[in-house]
Formats: sequence, C-alpha cells, structure tokens
Amino acid sequence: QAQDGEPFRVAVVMPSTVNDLAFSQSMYDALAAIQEERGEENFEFVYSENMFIVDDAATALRDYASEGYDLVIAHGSQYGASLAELAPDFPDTAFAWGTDINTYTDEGITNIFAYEARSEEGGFVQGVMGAMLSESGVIGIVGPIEAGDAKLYVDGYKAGVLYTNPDAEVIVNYIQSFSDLALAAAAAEAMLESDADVLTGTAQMVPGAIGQAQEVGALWFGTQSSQTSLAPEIVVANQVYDWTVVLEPIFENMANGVMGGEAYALTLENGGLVIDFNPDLELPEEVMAAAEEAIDAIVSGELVLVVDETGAGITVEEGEPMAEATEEAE
Amino acid sequence: MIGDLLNATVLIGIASSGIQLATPYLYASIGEMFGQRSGVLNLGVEGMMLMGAFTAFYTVHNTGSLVLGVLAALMIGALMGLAMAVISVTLQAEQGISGIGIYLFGLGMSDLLFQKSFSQIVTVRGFPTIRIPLLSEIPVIGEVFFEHNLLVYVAFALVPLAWFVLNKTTLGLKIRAVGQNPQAADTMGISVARVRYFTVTLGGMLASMAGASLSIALLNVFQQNMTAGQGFIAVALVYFGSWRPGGVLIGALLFSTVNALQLWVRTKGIDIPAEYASMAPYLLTILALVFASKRVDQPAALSKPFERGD
Amino acid sequence: MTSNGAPHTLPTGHARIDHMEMKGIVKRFPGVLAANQVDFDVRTGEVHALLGENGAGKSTLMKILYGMYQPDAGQITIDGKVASIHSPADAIRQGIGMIHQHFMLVPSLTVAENVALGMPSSRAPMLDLDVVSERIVQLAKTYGLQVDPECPVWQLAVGEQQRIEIIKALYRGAALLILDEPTAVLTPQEVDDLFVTLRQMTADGHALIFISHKLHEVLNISDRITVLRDGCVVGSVPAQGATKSGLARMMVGRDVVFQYKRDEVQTGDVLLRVEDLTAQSDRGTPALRAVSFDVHAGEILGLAGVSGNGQRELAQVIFGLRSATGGKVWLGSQDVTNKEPDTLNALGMSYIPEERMLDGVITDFTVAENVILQEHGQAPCSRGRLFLNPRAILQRSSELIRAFDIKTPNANTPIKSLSGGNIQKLILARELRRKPRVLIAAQPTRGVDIGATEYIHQCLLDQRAQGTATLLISEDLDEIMALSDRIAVLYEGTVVGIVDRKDANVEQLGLMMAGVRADAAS
Amino acid sequence: MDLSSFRNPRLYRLIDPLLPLFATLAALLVGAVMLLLMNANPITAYRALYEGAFGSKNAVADTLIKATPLLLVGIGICISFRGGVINVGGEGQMIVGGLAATALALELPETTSPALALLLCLAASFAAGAIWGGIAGALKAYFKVNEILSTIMLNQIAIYWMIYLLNNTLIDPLKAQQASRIPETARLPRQFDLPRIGEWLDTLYKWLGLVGPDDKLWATTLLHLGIVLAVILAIAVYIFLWRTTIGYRIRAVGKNPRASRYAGIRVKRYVVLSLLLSGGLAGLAGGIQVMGVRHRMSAEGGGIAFTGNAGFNGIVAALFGQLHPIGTIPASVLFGALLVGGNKLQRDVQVPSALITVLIGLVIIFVVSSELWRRRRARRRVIVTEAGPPDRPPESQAMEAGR
Ligand SMILES: Nc1ncnc2c1ncn2[C@@H]1O[C@H](COP(=O)(O)OP(=O)(O)OP(=O)(O)O)[C@@H](O)[C@H]1O
Ligand SMILES: Nc1ncnc2c1ncn2[C@@H]1O[C@H](COP(=O)(O)OP(=O)(O)OP(=O)(O)O)[C@@H](O)[C@H]1O
Ligand SMILES: [Mg+2]
Ligand SMILES: [Mg+2]
Repeated sequence: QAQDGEPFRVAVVMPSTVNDLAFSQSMYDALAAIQEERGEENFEFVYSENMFIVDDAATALRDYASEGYDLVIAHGSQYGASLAELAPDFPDTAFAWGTDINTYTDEGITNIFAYEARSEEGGFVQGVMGAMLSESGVIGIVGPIEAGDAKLYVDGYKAGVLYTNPDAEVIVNYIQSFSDLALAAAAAEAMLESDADVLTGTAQMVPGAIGQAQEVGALWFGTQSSQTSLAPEIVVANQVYDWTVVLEPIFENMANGVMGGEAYALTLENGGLVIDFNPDLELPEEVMAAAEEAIDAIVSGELVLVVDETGAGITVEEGEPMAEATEEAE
Repeated sequence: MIGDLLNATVLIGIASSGIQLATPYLYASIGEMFGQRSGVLNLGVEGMMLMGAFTAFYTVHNTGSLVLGVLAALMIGALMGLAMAVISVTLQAEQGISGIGIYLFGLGMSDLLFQKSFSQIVTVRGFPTIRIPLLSEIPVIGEVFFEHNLLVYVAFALVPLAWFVLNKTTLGLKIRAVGQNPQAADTMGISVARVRYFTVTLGGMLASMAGASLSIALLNVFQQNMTAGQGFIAVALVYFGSWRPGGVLIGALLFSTVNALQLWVRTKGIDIPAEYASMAPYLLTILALVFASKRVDQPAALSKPFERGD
Repeated sequence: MTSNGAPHTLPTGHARIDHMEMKGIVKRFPGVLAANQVDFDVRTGEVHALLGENGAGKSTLMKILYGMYQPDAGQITIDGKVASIHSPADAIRQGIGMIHQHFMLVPSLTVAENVALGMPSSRAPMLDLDVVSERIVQLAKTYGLQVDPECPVWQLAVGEQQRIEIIKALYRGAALLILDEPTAVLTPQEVDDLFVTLRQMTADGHALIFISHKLHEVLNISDRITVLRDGCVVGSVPAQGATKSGLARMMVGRDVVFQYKRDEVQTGDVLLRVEDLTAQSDRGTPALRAVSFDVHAGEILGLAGVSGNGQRELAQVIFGLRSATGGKVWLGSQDVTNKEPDTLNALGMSYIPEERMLDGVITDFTVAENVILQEHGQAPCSRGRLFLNPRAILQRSSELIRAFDIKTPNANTPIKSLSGGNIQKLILARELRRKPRVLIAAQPTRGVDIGATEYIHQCLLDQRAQGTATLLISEDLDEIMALSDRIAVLYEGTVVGIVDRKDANVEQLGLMMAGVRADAAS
Repeated sequence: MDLSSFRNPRLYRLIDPLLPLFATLAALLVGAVMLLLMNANPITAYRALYEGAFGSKNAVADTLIKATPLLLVGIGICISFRGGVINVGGEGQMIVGGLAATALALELPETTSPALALLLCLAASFAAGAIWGGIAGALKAYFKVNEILSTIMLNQIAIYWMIYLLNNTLIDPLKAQQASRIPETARLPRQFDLPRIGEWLDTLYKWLGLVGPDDKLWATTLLHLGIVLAVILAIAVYIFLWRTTIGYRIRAVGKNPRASRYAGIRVKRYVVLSLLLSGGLAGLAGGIQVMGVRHRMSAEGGGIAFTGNAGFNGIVAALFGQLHPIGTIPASVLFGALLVGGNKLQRDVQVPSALITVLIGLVIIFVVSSELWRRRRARRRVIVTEAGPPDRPPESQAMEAGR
C-alpha cells in the first residue's frame, strides 16, 4: 500500500448515514479502525453518505475514481450495475462492492473486488440460542424487504431455530419499510401478543421493535452492529460485522498489483462475523455451550447452511469438516 | 386460516394497535385541518413532526422530564409554524413549495442536530401506559381503549375539542370565514393575517406533538427520518375527512387499523404477498372515499394568499 | 358643528358623525385613473348620492373611505380630525359601515353566521347564533325583507343575497353608512321599504352615502347628488330641482333617451317551449313546480318575480346547467331536456347568466380569451378545431370592444379589471354576436349604468326585431314593462299568470309577485 | 412594503428575473453560517458545489441528466396545475412508467430495431404514467375523491407494486438463484439504451471549429437524448397550453369550472385529461430514467432510489418556473444543479448529508419568499408606466404574440 510516503486513499459510497447503527456504520467503523491502526499519514478515507439515489451514487463513484483514489468502495448491492458500467473507464483504480459475489470478471472487467457477509451464519447461531431461550416456543422476526443481507440473516436465524426446536413457531414479517419505526413497533407488538417471547430483526427501523420487546421484557437479538446500548436488559447478543477482514486482503492484493477479480466474505470462520454477547445478561450454561457448538460446527464445516436456489430459505446439512472457502481466506 | 383472525386477542390487538398508530396522524391532521380551514395549505408537516420528535426526545433525554419534553416540542412546533406563517401569509409565497422547503429543512435539521448531540442511538423513559381505573377493567373495550399512554388520550380528546372550537366559537367562525372568503372577512373587520398566523402556528405545534407522540411515548427513540412519510399521509387524511374533525378521526382510524390488520394477517401466517398486504391501507383509504357519500366543502381560499385591494 | 338638534349618540349606540370629508383623493389602477383629485363629503342626517357610469370611480372612492384601498393622495377627515383608515377594521372602529356592490358574503356560512361574523358575542368566546337569528328576523320584519337565518348563503339567489348584505349593515348600524348599489336587484316594494328605513336613519342622525344607477331612486331618497365621470367630480347639486335628464347628461355627457322605439314585430312560431317543468333547488326542495310557457320568434317574454322564486333554477334547467326532474324543454321542434350546454349552444341558444362574475366570464382570463369562451373551437377562432388563431381572436375582440363601446385598456386586459357594467356589456356582445334563435337574459342590466342600460335594452329590442325568441328574467319591473311583449310572473316555482303587456300594470304585477293569481289580481 | 417608494422601473426590470438567484445567494449565506458551525470552510464548500454542478463537462452533463426528469415532471405539473388539479403523484407515475418500459424491453425480441425499441418503450412508459394519473383523474371527476389524497396514496401503492414485480415476475433469473436474491431485473439489452449525445455534440463542435478534429469533449460524458426530448416537449406543452383549443379548455376549467360548464366544456373529461397528460409526462420521465441512466430497475432502496424524488422536485421546478413550461426549463436545470452540486459539497467537505438537505430546504424557502417583491413591482410597474393590466398572467402572452 503506502508506497513512497504517499498515503493510501480510499473512498466509500454508502446508501444510508454513517451513524445508522447498521450496514453503513459497520463499514465506516472498519475504515476508521484501519486508519487508527495505520495512522492518518498512511491511510486516508472519505465517504459519501445517504446515497440512496442510485444515479447520485454512480456520479459519486465516477467522481472519486477520476480524483485518483486508490480504492473506491460501492457499499451497497444496488450499486453493482453502475459500477460495472464505469469501472472499465478507470483501469488504474481498484473498486470493491458488496454485498454480492459478482466481480464481473466474466464481463472482462479486472478491477472490481466483491464482498459479502454470510450473515445467515450468525443468524443461525443466534437462532439456536433463541430457540433454547424461548419458553413459549414462539419467535418473531421483523425484516424490511425480503432481499439481500436481511433475507440471509432472517433465513439463517429461522433455520437455527427450527434446527434446535423443530416444533417452534417462527413468525417472520417483512414490513416493506426500512425507516418506519412505528410500523416495526406494531409488527413486534403483534408477535408478542401471539406469545412470542424472543424477537430479532434487521435494518434501520428495528429500534421500534426493540422498544416493544423492552416493555414486556422479551429477549432481543441484534445484527449488523451492536444494539446493546438500546436495551441492555433484553439484548442477548448481536452479530457484528467487521469489514476489516475483507478490506485487509483487498489491500494486500492491490499491493501485489491485483486490482480485482476476487470475492470475499465475512464469515464466523474468518472472524468477519462476531457474535457479541451482552455482558450484562446472564445466560444459562447450556445456551452458551450450544452457541459455541454451533459456531464450531459451522466453522469446521460439520454443519453446512445450504441456500435454497428458489429463495425458499436455508436448509442445514451435515458436511465433512473442511471447506474450500475456508482455505483461501487463510 | 382467516379463522385465526377471529379470536379475541387478535381483534383486540388489531384495534388497540390501530389506535396507537392513529395517534400521530390525529395530532398532525387536526393541526393541518385548522391551517387549511383558514386557507393555508402546509405541506411541511413531515418536517415539523421530525423537529418535534427530536426536540422532545433530546429534552427528555437530558432533563428526564416529560413535561419539559412536551413543552419543548410545542415551542419548536410554534417556531416552525410561525416560520411557515411568515412565508405563506406575510410573504405570500406559493404554499405548495414553501411547505416542501419546510419539510426538507426539518428533515435535515433534525438529523443534523441528532448527529451533533448523540454518538449512538439511545432510548428514553417516555410516557408510561396509563390504565384508566375501572374503565380499563371492562373486558375487550378496556384493553382496546383504556390502556394507552397519555398522549394517545390527548390526541383523541383533541377531536371533539377541535370540532367545538370550529363550530361553536367566534374564533372558529372567523377561521371558517377567512378560509372561504378572506375579502369578506376582511370587510367585516377581521384580520385575515392574524387568524392565519394563529391556525398555522397551532398546526405547527400539533405537528410537533405528533412527532413527540412517537419519540417520547410510542417508541421512545429518535432516528433520522423516523416518521417515514406519515406527515404526508396526515395531509391526505385532512382531505379524506373533508376538513371536519370527525372525518379526520375516521380516516386516521381506518388507515391505521387496516395497517394493523395487515400486520396481524402476516403474523398469523396467512400468506398473501407482503407487498400486497402493505398496499391495503392505501388502497382502502381511496376505496372508502369512493363509496362514502361525501359532502366536500373545500375552503374556497385554500392555498390562495390574501392581499387587500385585489 | 352640530347640524341639527339630534342627540350625539345614535339609537344604535354609535357616536354620531357630524361631517366626513374626503379631500383631493387620487387613486390609480393599472391603466386607469379611478379617482382624480376627488372632493366628497357627507353630513349627519343627510343622504348624499353618488352617480356615475360604470367605471366612473364610485365604488373605488367608497372602498377608499372604507379602508379597502389606500389612496395615492388626499386625506379623509371626520368631524375636522384627520382620520387614518388603513383597513375596514379601522373604518368600522370610526363608525363607518358599507353595503358592498359585490356582496361580501361567505357562501358556505349561514345567513346568521355571516351577520355574526366579526361581531362581539354575548357569550364570548362562544357563538350566540340563536340571539343573532332572532334579531335578524326582527330586522327583516321591520324592513320588509324576507330572509331565513339558517339558510347557507350559497343557496341564495342574487336578490336574496342583496337583502342579506343590507341586513348585515343595518344589524351593525354604522353612524355613516355607504350603500353601493343596494337596490340593483330589489323589487319596487323592497326598495320602498328600504327607503323608509333610510329616512328613519337620517332622522336619527345617521349619515348615508347612496349609490345607484336608477335615477328616480336617487331623486327620491337623496338630499345632495354628486356626479363622477372618469374619476373626476363633474358636479354636485341639491336633489330638489334636479331632473333625470339633467343628471343623465352630467353622467354620460350627452342626452339619454328613456323611451325606446319598439316597432311592432310579427311574432313567428314557438322557438322555446317549456312544458310542466319541475326541478329542485340546491337545498333539494322543489324549486320549479310544473312550469309551462312558450316564447315565439320575435317575442320577448318577461319573467317577473321576487328573487328566489325559481328564476335562477328555471334558467339553469333550460340551459342544461341543472337537471329537470320532470317536464320537457323544446327548442323549436327539438326536445332538449337535460341536454348539455354545448349542444344548446350549437342549436342556437344563448344565456346571459345572472351571476356574471361566476358563470359569465373567467375573471383571470383576458377580454379576448373571454370573447371566445364558446367559439374557441370554431373557425375563424381556431384553425382545424385544434389550434387557436390569435390574430382572428384579437380581431373579433377588437370588433366587439368597438361595436359595444366597452371600456378597457385593450383586449389583453384581464377581464376582472373591467367594471362589471363593462363586463356585462362584453357578455351581451359575445352572446348576441352568435345571432341566437333563443336568448335567455337574466338580470341583463343589473348594476349597469343608464347609458349602458339604454344600450343593452336597445340591443335586446333589435334582436327581437330579427326574430329571436327572448326570455327576459328581471326583478326590475320598469325593465320588464319597457321590453316585454308578454309578462309571466313566477311565484314559489309556479307561473301565477301570463299577461299581455298592453293590459298589464305595475300594481297588478306587484300583487301577482306576492302570489295572487292573474285573474284575481286583475 | 410601501409601493410609492418605488423608483426606477427599468432597473428593476433587469433585476427581477435575477431575483431567484439573489434569493439563492441569501440562502447560501445562511448555509455558510451553518458550515462554519460544522467547522467547514464555506468558500471551499461552495466552490465544490459549483464545481459539482458546472465545473467540468462531466459536471454539466450530470446536472442536465438530473434536470431531465425534473423538467418532464415539471411540464406535466404545468398542465395539471393550470387545469386546476394538484398532481402530487409524480413519484408513483414515474415508477409505473419505468416498470412499463422495463417490462416491455424484457419482453420484446432481441431482434427489435433500436429505433422501434426505443419508440415502443417510451410510448409504453408514457401510457403507464397516463393511466396511473388518469385513475386519480377519474376518481376526482366521477367520485369526488380529492386528487391530493389519491395521488399520495397511489405513490405508495406503486412502490409496493414495484417491489412485488421485481421480487417475482421481473427479477433477473440469476439474482433469483442467489441467496441474497436482490430484487432487480437483468440489464436491459443495449438497443434499449437511449443514445448518448456526446458524440453528436462533439461533431457539432468540430463542425463549428470549436475543437480539434480528434478531441473528445462531450463524448466521454453520460449525457443522453433525454434532455433533448424534454426540452422539445416543454416547447410542445407551451404551444399545447396556449395555442390549442384543448389547452385553452384545460386552462378554462382550471380557472373557473362553472363558467367552463356554462360555455359548454365537458369539465369532468378535462379534469381527467389534465391528470392523464401530466401523469403521462411523469411516466415518460420514469421510462427515460430506465433507458437513459439505469438500464434496469431495482427495488433496493425503495421507490426514491429510482425516482430520485423527481416526482416532488419536479413540482418545485414547475412552480419556480411560474407554471410556465418554458420557465420550467431553466428552473429544472438550476434545481438539478443544486442537487448535483450539493452531493459534491458533501463529498468534498465531508459534512453530513443532512446539512445538504437543510441547505436545499433553505434555498426553496428563500426563493419562493422572494417572489412577493417581484409580483408587487410587476403590478406597480404597469401602474407607473400606464401599460397593460396588473401582473399579466402568461396566457395573455400567447394572445399578444398573435399581433
Ligand atoms: N382593484 C382594481 N384593479 C384595477 N382596476 C380597478 C380596480 N378597482 C377599480 N378599478 C378600475 O377603476 C375604475 C373605477 O372603478 P369603480 O368600481 O370605482 O367604478 P364604479 O363607479 O363603481 O363602476 P360601477 O358603477 O360599475 O360600480 C374602473 O375603470 C375599474 O376598472
Ligand atoms: N381584482 C381586481 N383586479 C382588477 N380590477 C378589479 C378587481 N376587482 C375589481 N376590479 C374593478 O374594480 C371595479 C369595481 O367596480 P365594481 O366591480 O365594484 O362595480 P362594477 O363591477 O362596475 O359593477 P357594476 O358594473 O355592476 O356597477 C370594477 O370596475 C372592476 O373591474
Ligand atoms: Mg361600483
Ligand atoms: Mg357597479
């Protein structure tokens, strides 16, 4: 990276604000951490936030590229198409985008990295815990729209619950909104009144749901970043993203002149996904044990989460301990 | 499957969460209704809601006092309302756009202030649920109507109050006259500007309260753009109610209850595409109007600035 | 300087205004000098009449006195002290009241609410409409004006609205009352009653300013008469010794004939036939009860009646603006019951609506654009029905403006800046230009000055001579008598009788308008 | 304010057209204070804003691209507002327009000739938007459902419908197989791309000798045919409103339905027509976004990610343009510039995007508020110069042009 004193310059375009407690913030935090570690003189980064309008994002990406940043990150799966259109115009710039696995190499593009978060893994682990912690055997999940990172997490969580307790009832409600807290609250309330005693959810509107859970003391699992601060007394654990895990190898590749073509993933195995337990909440031994077990099983490959191609969800299979994806990230 | 919806818990759940969802609409719509009755169309409701939501949240977070929170919200709402009044009444600006300007201002400013004052999302201890003695004991009714937080009760109390003010007081008469024929009102010695300043400021305060009813009562958190377009629905509901408090109440309840219903439908695993379920409240609001026999009496001077001698 | 022995506070409790003076008033409007160095004054106990053609500046001067316009120059003094009147509120505070030519009523409110508006309530902050209603009923009785306090104003005919406008002012009882054309649509009976009231008021020490285009009224009621022309005072004379023709000359600047030459026309076959027509009012109450009559080619059928007895509804039904609940309307041999206006236009029916500002013109449009209201789609106004032809449109407008002598800066002036009299002339010009087979004229000369009135009447007669069948709806009996061949009287939605003009007289018609059947009345 | 203090009419006649600019500057001044509070340098910030909007050919291109949907929606607004109907349904109409173009493009055989392909898709998007607007029109005319209410509701309905279609019917088969299942279509075949006009412009420049034979000036930009279409349509709408009988009727109904009915105009039909046309233009804006910019549709980020809020901003543009199609052209460009430049400001100065939102809000408020002075002087002017009526509305201009 930082050759001849020149700082390594990164620009990132994000769909929501850097303080969204979720997808965008997780990337911002990662970059901040790297800067912390390497020092401002070696590592600069700038961000363009709230770029929910895709053509504005495209403009921003093109602008960053033409301003000669070393790496330009398009942090949103809706940016892929625009990125693929402009990347060829800037062969000396490396691009990264996610969450997706498509590096557009089969379109002859060589300077795009792709990254994704296997959030179904953490979802699965938390689902296992949820199933054990629920007394009513009813568990509620509040989602935005059924797609992308949210879908992976929800499917994973559901799989985890049913894997642990096949008779459990899992209520999934995609409320079709990323921002309507009141609606999220009402959805959660409906679940709670249908005897759910464990809830989880993903995207920016979940604080609405957390509030409802808090009122009746139902348990909550968070994802994307820690929501413990919102409700210390009910948050069991959060699946936290650590994007440094994909950023570091990208930097290395670039140092070796590789400008793209690689796809990375946050996994439990590579530490990109971290189950962050709430220290203030006492958990039964067997629950902790089950959680550790599930993590090990997924890491070692004893358990393989198979994504159904029809989008129907995730099924669990016993696999033999070792997987290719594991190796290369080493 | 549908059968699952026809048990007490579900119906009570739908009704009571319908009432909760209706609360912010009631505040905002009643406020907007006053403005429109006097001839001022304020499309900035959403922005005012967000400012109110933040101010109330911030105050309660720092002082722990709900009273102060409400007062702060009322004050910021009054300021936003005054601003709108200056623009649309004194400066006679095209009301449609000035409203959009106010909206964007509130949308951005609330977020900006939030980022400046909080490093992470936190909750506050908001208005607790008040179970009205005796009344809340009544089976079903009690659970549906008498187990809410204070701001919910206030919102519903506003409806008859607004009706009374509009139809039974001299002030209400002035408001109606100014909205229908400002020239005439002017020649009767009424200050059109003063009346409109009053209604628009009041509208701002109520819109602000709508935000507060979310941030320090229903949800107890603040987040950028947390109102998610409710301010615009509130404006639409004024038209639904054809400028009458009762009509607004019906509209707010219809919209919110259907919304609660569609959430329950999916909670009960009845599988219709989530997207279509979400459409329901919007679709039904329109359909209701199609079949309702309506007495439309739109204020004739709505969104028309008044200047004497024209 | 108390002029007579009357007490200093009036029965209404207002302080008396002994002498109001306007000095050197100047008011400009786009393209118009509406008031040019006008001096005007009124004293307690007198009626000072203001005369002038449409657009002479009467209303403007009064609107200045009432604080609705600010003068560009000049000052107003009351009892010697300079009065600063920056708004109607100021004027009211000074004890000035005004009956507005263009009614200042709130359509959606009831009569009582309109009267109570802006008045202190006996139960403040609550309304006391019941109290108000009672007083209205009293006033109505004493002044012989019939009104229903509970009725929303938008349901009222123009004549009824005029009464409300008057009641409103009397209710407030100002020390100085401005009456801007209060009698334009009143029946003779109502006018007489009003005058009784006005005389009582002057006796009590009120000061009154009276505007009308009807000279006999002015001569009848006023003590002094001031004549305006084009914003300037032409002269000011005592009422005694003044003559109609003299005043007319002062106003118009030429002699005005009051007798029309109406040569006998051989009436042709029936062009408009109405059979057992029934229809509902906006209230949903029956407004027309089996109305029947014929109008022949070359005939003017006068429809007399107190405003609010179904005239408005009748005209609207005939012209397809209101649906008939029963009966038939025939245009020539064609059944046109409940046909849309565009059909009727095409078949040669024209309608001069009573609410000229609401129905007759689009006030924000220019004169030219209003000229083509019906014919914008036909050559020469349009090319191939799709494109407008500005040149032709402008040409037609200029023709009409010239032919009918309409006062306007040019054809591209927004029509709202013309005086209503001139607006009325334009509507007439537009309708007559189309050479209608059937013409429905509602209140064609309402509020129009004598010059224009004379002109409009002559036009109607010429039209008659050319074989048009005309239905003339008017509350001005003189007008009816002057123009009609036959006279039908409408009372509560029924024709109480049709009499031939030759053997009709005002008293008889008056009785019929009160509901007495023709045979009994004669 | 006191009118008689009015001085030199000529001077003001020069100043007044620039009034919105002064107002904008005033708003930016307030913004400068806020920037300072966020310890950002206003000078740098506003230079960035300018750079982002006009600073380079790419910037200019971006501004024009941003202005295109604003203009199309805006001229639609001119029609509906002049017709007396408040169409706030631009968002929904754009979306259905985009969906129609996309669906058709995915259906049509690859062999379709580019010209035909474009024509069909543009037509489809216009039709779809027209229907969406027409629904609101019919509801208003025949069921007395207020159009503000119905269009607000229809916006939301369109968004959900879009999400549904992109999640099911229209989703890219490849995406459908991925775990994440992003709800977006495949990229539309190339013949459905609106032609980029950079090449053409360069040819023109070369022909004029402004640039050397092998310089590339605009060719590298993304500027597409949309803006040209939009401007042509703006002129067309102007002619339509003030030179055709249908336009005349729409304006008549808008100004006074009662008199229009009296004049024999079928008022209800023209209410529907106004919303139909204004919806169609918004739909076209959606189609052009798909074929000129996005080349696919995606539900990620909801409706606004696709419309860029043009459905509402178009209203602002139109009202800034005095509801006059021609006036809407510069208004759209300036508003587009503000939006594009605002993003650049955020990028370069690294202030929260919220600040930009506030800034745009302020500009809107200041500009509308400044109108008063212009209006009053306009009235005062005609009085002083004894010329014509007060504050002459645009309609009379067409008439005058005929002289
Ligand atoms: N607000 C206004 N704007 C423009 N012109 C006006 C305005 N008010 C009055 N005028 C013009 O001033 C002149 C005087 O109008 P005014 O109403 O005083 O006439 P008037 O004597 O009342 O006529 P009428 O007998 O028809 O009532 C007219 O030419 C009119 O066009
Ligand atoms: N908003 C306006 N803009 C321009 N002119 C106006 C406006 N309002 C009124 N006027 C003019 O002011 C004058 C007021 O006269 P007013 O309308 O009171 O009497 P009128 O219309 O002449 O009635 P009539 O002809 O029946 O006596 C009219 O000439 C009218 O053209
Ligand atoms: Mg007058
Ligand atoms: Mg008059």
